[in-house]
Amino acid sequence: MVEFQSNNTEQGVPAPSLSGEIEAILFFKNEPVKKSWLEGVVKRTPEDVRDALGELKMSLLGRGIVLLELGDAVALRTAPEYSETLATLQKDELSKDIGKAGLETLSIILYQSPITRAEVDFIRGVNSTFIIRNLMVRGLIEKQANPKDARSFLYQPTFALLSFLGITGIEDLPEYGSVREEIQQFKEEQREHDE
Amino acid sequence: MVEFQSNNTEQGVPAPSLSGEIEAILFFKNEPVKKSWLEGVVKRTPEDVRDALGELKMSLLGRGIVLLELGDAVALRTAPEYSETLATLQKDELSKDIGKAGLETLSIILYQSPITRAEVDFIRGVNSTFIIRNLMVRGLIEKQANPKDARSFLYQPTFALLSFLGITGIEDLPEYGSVREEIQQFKEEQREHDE
Amino acid sequence: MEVVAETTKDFRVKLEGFEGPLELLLSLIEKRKLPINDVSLASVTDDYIKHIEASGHFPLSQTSHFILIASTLLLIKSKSLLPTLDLTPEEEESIESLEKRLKLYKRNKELSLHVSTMLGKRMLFEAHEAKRTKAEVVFSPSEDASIDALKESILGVLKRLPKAKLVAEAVVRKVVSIEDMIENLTKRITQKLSMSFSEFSNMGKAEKVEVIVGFLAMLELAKQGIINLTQEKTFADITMESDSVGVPKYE
Repeated sequence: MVEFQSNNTEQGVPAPSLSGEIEAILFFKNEPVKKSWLEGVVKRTPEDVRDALGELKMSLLGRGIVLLELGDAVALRTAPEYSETLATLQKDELSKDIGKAGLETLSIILYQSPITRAEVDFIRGVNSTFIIRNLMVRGLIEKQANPKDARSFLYQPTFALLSFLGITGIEDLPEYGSVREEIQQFKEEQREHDE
Repeated sequence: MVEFQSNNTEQGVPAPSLSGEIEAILFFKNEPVKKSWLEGVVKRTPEDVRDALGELKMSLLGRGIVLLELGDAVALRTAPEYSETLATLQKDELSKDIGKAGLETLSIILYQSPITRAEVDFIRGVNSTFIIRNLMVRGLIEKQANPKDARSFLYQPTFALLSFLGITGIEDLPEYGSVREEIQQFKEEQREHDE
Repeated sequence: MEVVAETTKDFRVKLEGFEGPLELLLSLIEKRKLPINDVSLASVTDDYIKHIEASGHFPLSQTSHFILIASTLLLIKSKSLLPTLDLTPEEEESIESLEKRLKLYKRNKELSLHVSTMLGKRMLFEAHEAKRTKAEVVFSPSEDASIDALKESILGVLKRLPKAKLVAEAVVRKVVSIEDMIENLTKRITQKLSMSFSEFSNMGKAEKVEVIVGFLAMLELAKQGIINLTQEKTFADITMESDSVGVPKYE
């Protein structure tokens, strides 16, 4: 190990870095991982890991791979610039047809996640049980426990959905910021009503 | 879409490069590929590809992944500096419990074997890609070609798992017959519902 | 009854793709190039009811959603025809809420256009699964994967399999209560109409009376639409009601 490091130095290779270590782990794992899990593996503070992820994101600029962030998790993917080349290499045809109801439901979950099924039903005006199940089976959305209500779940987009849309974070959705604000306002008005 | 692209430009995303394209391809393939094959995919001369590979190698200096050249083949690998972290990581992962989702997926594959991933997803109501991958890495399940569909695989328990469970065949599983029947019924109901 | 005959068949086809009531309502308003407010909602009420009426069989699980919104539309329309009609605070609220929901729905529809244009255009790909030879796989069983635990797990899976029928049953009960609401509304309007007859019998108001009578006929129509979806018991109500609607003594 010592010999190896000195070798590296002779070639002018920089010393191991936390961002490099995280990149290696993400490449090795080949699936989204939680930041809290990463902290445990590299034995560093949340701040250190957050900074290193920021560094990694910068170092990937202009490269063939990108860092995706979604909630508490991160993953590596190919950069959007090369989607055309890679699409030709992809053997199994990806089904892009999700239907009108699927699109409607996906949009709600993308812009308003985390969101309960009751809230999705309210906005769509119809029962969404089956469409939500189908979207989960296709890996486009996932559910997590609702901290406020043990009987219901919260739904959110997956990394697969972000990859499908070609964005590295949910904030990259068009009009995301303004929509969140609008929704917040709507919810507050609604709450006043209910009281 | 136009708005979205202009957003990206504002963020200063660099133009696509050949070395970036090759990095994306190597990341995607995740196995050694021949340089001659690469030339065909990117539609460039051997010289261009050689130069781009040199550029890629340089750009990876100090990062978590490296470009490995093996004769006529190239591949991306994790940087040697981090091999210790990754070895520990792998050992820990393999000794960890498979958890609730793992048990659920494994039980479906045991009782319904041989089964496609799509069917597992359908029965669970969620996508099982990563869990199935994990079960394979641990040697609990294995995949084989699907005679009915060349693009998909059939999953089944390994012999090692059956002997670990102390049974000689899946028919020895408790309540084997009734479980299979119930799932069959569900599949038929769903089919009707979809029509 | 001619109104029923002229309804489009397109609607039925679209419904099979689970088009919801808000979608229908929005398309009716947009077809007339109107903004979303109580006036436009009142003006498309007839169209909306006709659509429901015409589509005799759409998925039962979606029926109540269509009818709940129909009932709110009927309230809006009643109020627009008879401004003196008193609405309960709950009714006022459901009207206001429908307007807001429709605006929110419209907004989401705009957003879904972004999503639709982006889907699959510039995809990010994940790495392929690393290939492993059988020799490289080290059998690593899990302590928690005992045969009993696996049995419990599969039984849990079976228990959680969705049952389509349960959803449908819960819906029918709601529908019945909306029928009560329509009945109640009809009664209130008829009463109001006789009370304020002097107001309507003024010059130039005769047309309005006709509109209201037409509206009452439509309530009837709505009821029949609903009844097609529920049970026989309600058929009896219809016959009774049609007698009272045939009281256009103000003509």
